[in-house]
Amino acid sequence: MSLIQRHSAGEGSPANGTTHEVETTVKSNTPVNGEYRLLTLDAPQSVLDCKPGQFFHILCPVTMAEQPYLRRPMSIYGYSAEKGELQFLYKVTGEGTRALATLTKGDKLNVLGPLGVGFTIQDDWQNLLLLARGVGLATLAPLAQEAQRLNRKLVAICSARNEDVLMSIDHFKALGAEVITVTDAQGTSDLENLREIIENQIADHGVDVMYTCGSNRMLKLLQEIGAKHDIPGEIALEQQMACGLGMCQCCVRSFNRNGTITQERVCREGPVFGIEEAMAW
Amino acid sequence: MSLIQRHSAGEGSPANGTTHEVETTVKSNTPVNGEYRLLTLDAPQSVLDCKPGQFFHILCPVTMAEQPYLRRPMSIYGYSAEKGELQFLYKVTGEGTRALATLTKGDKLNVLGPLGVGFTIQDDWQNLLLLARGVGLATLAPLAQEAQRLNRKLVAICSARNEDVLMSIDHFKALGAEVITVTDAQGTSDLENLREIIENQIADHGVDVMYTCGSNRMLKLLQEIGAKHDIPGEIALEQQMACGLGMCQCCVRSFNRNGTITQERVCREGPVFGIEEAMAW
Amino acid sequence: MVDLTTKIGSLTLANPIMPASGTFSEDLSEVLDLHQLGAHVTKTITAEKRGGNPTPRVCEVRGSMLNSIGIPSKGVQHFIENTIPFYNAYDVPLVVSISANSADEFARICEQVSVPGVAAIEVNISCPNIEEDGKAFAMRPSTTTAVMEKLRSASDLPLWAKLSPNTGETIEVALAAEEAGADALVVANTLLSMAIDIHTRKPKLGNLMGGLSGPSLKPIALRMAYQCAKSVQIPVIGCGGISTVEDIVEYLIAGATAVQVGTATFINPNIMVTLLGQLESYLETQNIASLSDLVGSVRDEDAADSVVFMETAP
Amino acid sequence: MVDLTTKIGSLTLANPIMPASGTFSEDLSEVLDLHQLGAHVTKTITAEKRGGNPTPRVCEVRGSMLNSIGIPSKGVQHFIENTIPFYNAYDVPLVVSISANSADEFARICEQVSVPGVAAIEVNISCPNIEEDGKAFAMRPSTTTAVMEKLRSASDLPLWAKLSPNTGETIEVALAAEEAGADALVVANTLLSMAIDIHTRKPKLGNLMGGLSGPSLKPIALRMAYQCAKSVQIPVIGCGGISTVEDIVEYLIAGATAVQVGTATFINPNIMVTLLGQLESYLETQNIASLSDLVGSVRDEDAADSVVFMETAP
Ligand SMILES: Cc1cc2nc3c(=O)[nH]c(=O)nc-3n(C[C@H](O)[C@H](O)[C@H](O)COP(=O)(O)OP(=O)(O)OC[C@H]3O[C@@H](n4cnc5c(N)ncnc54)[C@H](O)[C@@H]3O)c2cc1C
Ligand SMILES: Cc1cc2nc3c(=O)[nH]c(=O)nc-3n(C[C@H](O)[C@H](O)[C@H](O)COP(=O)(O)OP(=O)(O)OC[C@H]3O[C@@H](n4cnc5c(N)ncnc54)[C@H](O)[C@@H]3O)c2cc1C
Ligand SMILES: Cc1cc2nc3c(=O)[nH]c(=O)nc-3n(C[C@H](O)[C@H](O)[C@H](O)COP(=O)(O)O)c2cc1C
Ligand SMILES: Cc1cc2nc3c(=O)[nH]c(=O)nc-3n(C[C@H](O)[C@H](O)[C@H](O)COP(=O)(O)O)c2cc1C
Ligand code: FES
Ligand code: FES
Repeated sequence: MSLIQRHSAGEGSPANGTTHEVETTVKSNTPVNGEYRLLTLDAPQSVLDCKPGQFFHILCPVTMAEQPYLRRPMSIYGYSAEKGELQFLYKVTGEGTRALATLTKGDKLNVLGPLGVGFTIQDDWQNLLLLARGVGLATLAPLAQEAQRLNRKLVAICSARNEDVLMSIDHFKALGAEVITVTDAQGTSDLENLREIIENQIADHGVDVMYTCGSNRMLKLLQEIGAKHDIPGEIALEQQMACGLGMCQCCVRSFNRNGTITQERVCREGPVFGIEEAMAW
Repeated sequence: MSLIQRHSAGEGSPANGTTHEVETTVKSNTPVNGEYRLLTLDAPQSVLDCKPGQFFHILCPVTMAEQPYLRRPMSIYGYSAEKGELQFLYKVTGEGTRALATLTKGDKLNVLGPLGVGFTIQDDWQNLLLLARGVGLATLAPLAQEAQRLNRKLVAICSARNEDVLMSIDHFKALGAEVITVTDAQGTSDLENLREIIENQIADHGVDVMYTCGSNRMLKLLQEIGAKHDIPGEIALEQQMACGLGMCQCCVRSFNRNGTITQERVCREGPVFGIEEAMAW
Repeated sequence: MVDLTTKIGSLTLANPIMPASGTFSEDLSEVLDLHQLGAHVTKTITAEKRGGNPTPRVCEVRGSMLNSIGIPSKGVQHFIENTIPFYNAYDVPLVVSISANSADEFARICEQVSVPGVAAIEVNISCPNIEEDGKAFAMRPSTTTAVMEKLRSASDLPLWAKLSPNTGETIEVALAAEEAGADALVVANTLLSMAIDIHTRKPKLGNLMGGLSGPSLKPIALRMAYQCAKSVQIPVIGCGGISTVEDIVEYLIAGATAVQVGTATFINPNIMVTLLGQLESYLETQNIASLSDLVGSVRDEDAADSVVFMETAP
Repeated sequence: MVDLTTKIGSLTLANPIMPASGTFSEDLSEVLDLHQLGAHVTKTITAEKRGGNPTPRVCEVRGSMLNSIGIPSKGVQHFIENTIPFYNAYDVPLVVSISANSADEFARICEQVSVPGVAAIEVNISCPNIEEDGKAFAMRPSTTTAVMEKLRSASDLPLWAKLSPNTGETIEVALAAEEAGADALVVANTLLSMAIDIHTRKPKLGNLMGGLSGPSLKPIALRMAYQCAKSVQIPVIGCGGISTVEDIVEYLIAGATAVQVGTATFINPNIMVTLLGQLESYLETQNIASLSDLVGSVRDEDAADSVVFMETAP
């Protein structure tokens, strides 16, 4: 399903300009909790025509302590053409994100994007449901903004280890989404409870599409529920990336297209794929 | 002459601790003129037992724009155990010094030193003369401090392209040196004029030793004058360095020791050598 | 105005900057105007469809990267029907990179891609010769000769032989390629390397090992480009670790008549165009009227003897 | 307390960290306590006095360096009278690196340095064999065999053969060295490279070319260490680009039983001692009781087939 949206490459024309490498300026870079930070950039209009689920490829700074080389892919957490603003929610894990964490107001940051194929919201999908955990929230958050713009109902099921690392609840609520939180600490985040919550949503008011991100467990759960009720779904996937543009073919994953296993580039044919074709890994 | 001062290496003992790799803190890093900057560091006592002519090997910072790898050798421009202070006067030329120039108050800087063999001031040398040009001033400046401490008379002949890039005049004067300035702009810096100035110094009050730094022209001039009047002299030399400690043997230069050409390490047997043994290059 | 044109045998390029195979595709047209490049070099293709290596296919090493993409290929038919027409919309020479695991197969695909719209064929002989001991053709002069002779008789198009830095016989392989009819040498491909994830203790690449590219490769590939330019009469195209205009100038001075930019495009997708502008300014400020005045201008007289000791790093 | 000792054949080292030849000397005792090192490895010496290469002998490349020091040497007599006694004041095994331009000369100096106080001899076979075509002994299995056999009969001390990354036949050379009686392999020396000053257009090194060392070399030398550890039974000592504890752990996992640290000491003279402390903490926090539990623990099962394609970077 996602393939139909693929950008067609330029045809003997000058750069067709859907993607730009631009210099942005850091507005703020603040801790959200012990592990995550929110980076807000002042970005030119050229890169702000984004879709939920797309990502940027970020040139992390080089410091005395950290010397990342390749760019780092980051989902768009927030974008606003009016405010000239671009946001990323990221988890500090390794060299690149540690370097990102050192940025302060006024610093420059080179970003490339928007990249990839985002989530679909078909005209007749009124009741959207998303299931997010951890950094998946970053990827799924813009769906709330888009749902509000298109006047759709959105239920966001947010899962986390404990209340402390639950993020973006207010963000979702402010955008009119209904939020259901589950945590490991409360013992509410297990698969069976999630299944029950989703089944109840389907029973109560119907669900037209389900979105998720990242984990194998959630993928399988939504594949099962989707197949049972014939509800389409989409998943945003991750893979190591070098170019982010479709050139190097390093970011492939396997997909099951009607029984045939194909390899698709996460950066180009994705990162969002149909949930029925995605394969557990 | 300089060889006699050579540190003897440790003998099965723990680190004999004449040289230290230490973290210092930048106190200031200010432009002196369009090309030179003065870097003042807050340094631990362990590295402040310096001699004029010695140098430090500096680990320049890594920035987004500049990624120097090897250390950079820099003569000690000033040192004060009382103030806990170390100073370098440097010319911004390439990647390493450009990176140095970005340091600001409070930044950390790793330095290794003091290194090498400095200038000699023998007990019976009362009238010292130094001939400096450009960055050579950085190397020769501490002689003024030492001359004052030892109560010797010092004449400093400072040469430069024009008045604007003449540096450290006040520094020399404050330390009681007599300063003679010559510049290309005024047409006073040519070899013949320099020879005349030095010959006059010798005639007027005698010169016991002459010090210089760097250039072939000055080396030859002082070799000639020294040979004629039997006045000893010392010169600080430069060479590309990797280790700065005597291990890698990359910094050798040729010397003429009574007719035999030998190769000596500038970082270890130097950087100060007897003027009679130094060879033009 | 400086003259940026450069000649690779019978082919004249508007400027010396082109992409390296496998680090470029139609997709880059989203970011920059492909008209501006000296040539278009496509990802290596093989005759049959192939899947490529297991993931992860890339990893980062200090200031550079490793890859073990392999040669996933949709096959030559797909390439002729889709890729060639895309590039033919541009007035820029198209260079098609090909590979195969045996000399005959190699010759076959060489013939298949010798079609109108293709300006030159880059032969990636850094792939394993499975009929022999599995070592790449470009590892030895003998296997280089064998495959290049078959390739030469398979096509009238200019053949660019892409050498491997994994060999200890750079000059001998270069001479063999020239002798067997190569029209130019591309120097060089990636260097066999490895990285291990200390947490999982697994190799960082799914394929165990992969090729080093990026800045770390530059001093090695530059040395090879110099060795080749000194040894052969045909043009040498420098490739490996280029990311600044100084890098390009270094390759040109060393004797390369053009350069390929690979990994740097992953870091800055616009870099080839940026470098082209910088190269033009550099030549202007240095009062160098024509690129060709720079090519091979290395002042190596003092060191001429050392060439003998080329394999003698201490 | 973790057990950091490691065995290189008959020799037991208190810890696996030692300096690389040519990047260490008595002078380092001014900065650190030489007792703390696993072994002391001296700069390569030759029998006769030698001057070394013209200056400049080093230059910087992106994040690494090139050197063409050559082998300036005060001769074996000076070494025996001055250097050996200095190190014998320490209770640390002394490894003496030697070289020569012919197999016979090599054997002669090997015999000369087989004296009390020397724990092992590192044979730097990456130097040109002037009796043949000037290529280094370590470039080919045949020349490796020839020189190693002569060396073996010249001394009863452990012989460590130091391999070159310039060869395309790493495994064959490693096997040849083992077969001919080497007690350990040191993997690897520097990689032939070049840099040109674009302003003067002269090579940055007086000797035209030189050897790459430092972080850029690591993925290459690590690959070689892995290949060697998989192929031979004798211990492998990893060397090339080590500057962090992660680098050391990577080499150990790949199969090295000890490591040599070279260029990093130029950047941080204390680094070997710092790394030793960090290695100890690493093992503690990972609950690894003994260094030997780490050695060769690479999980390469999934990728085992790929070993066949070792020379196949795309
Ligand atoms: C399309 C996409 C969107 C993403 N969005 C977000 C986001 O919004 N917030 C967030 O925190 N993280 C996100 N990630 C993951 C993020 O890219 C990695 O956490 C980050 O690259 C780690 O870099 P590092 O240098 O800190 O970690 P290291 O582990 O040091 O990275 C080493 C290498 O592995 C790569 N890598 C490591 N983890 C991943 C991963 N999960 N996916 C792909 N490559 C990886 C790095 O890019 C780098 O090349 C996204 C990944 C993809 C593919
Ligand atoms: C003992 C000694 C004392 C010195 N004292 C001073 C001083 O007080 N003030 C000052 O401004 N400069 C001094 N220099 C020169 C200073 O080391 C170089 O200007 C500096 O290394 C240039 O580094 P860069 O990265 O800015 O330039 P680049 O040209 O980019 O340097 C490239 C490489 O060449 C080396 N290099 C360049 N110029 C020299 C040089 N003249 N001597 C040795 N290596 C060089 C660098 O260290 C580096 O490894 C001294 C040199 C020596 C050997
Ligand atoms: C991801 C990737 C894929 C590559 N694929 C190919 C290929 O298919 N054929 C080929 O000849 N070289 C291939 N190469 C090698 C490059 O063309 C180039 O020779 C090498 O990367 C060195 O240049 P660089 O340092 O500028 O990247 C590839 C390199 C990379 C990084
Ligand atoms: C300045 C310098 C001099 C060297 N001299 C020798 C030498 O005399 N003998 C030798 O076997 N290796 C010599 N080497 C190679 C090192 O021992 C080591 O193999 C190489 O530098 C790779 O390790 P590194 O990256 O940690 O430096 C030298 C290396 C450098 C940088
Ligand atoms: S990251 Fe290069 S193709 Fe996807
Ligand atoms: S710089 Fe290493 S010996 Fe002088």
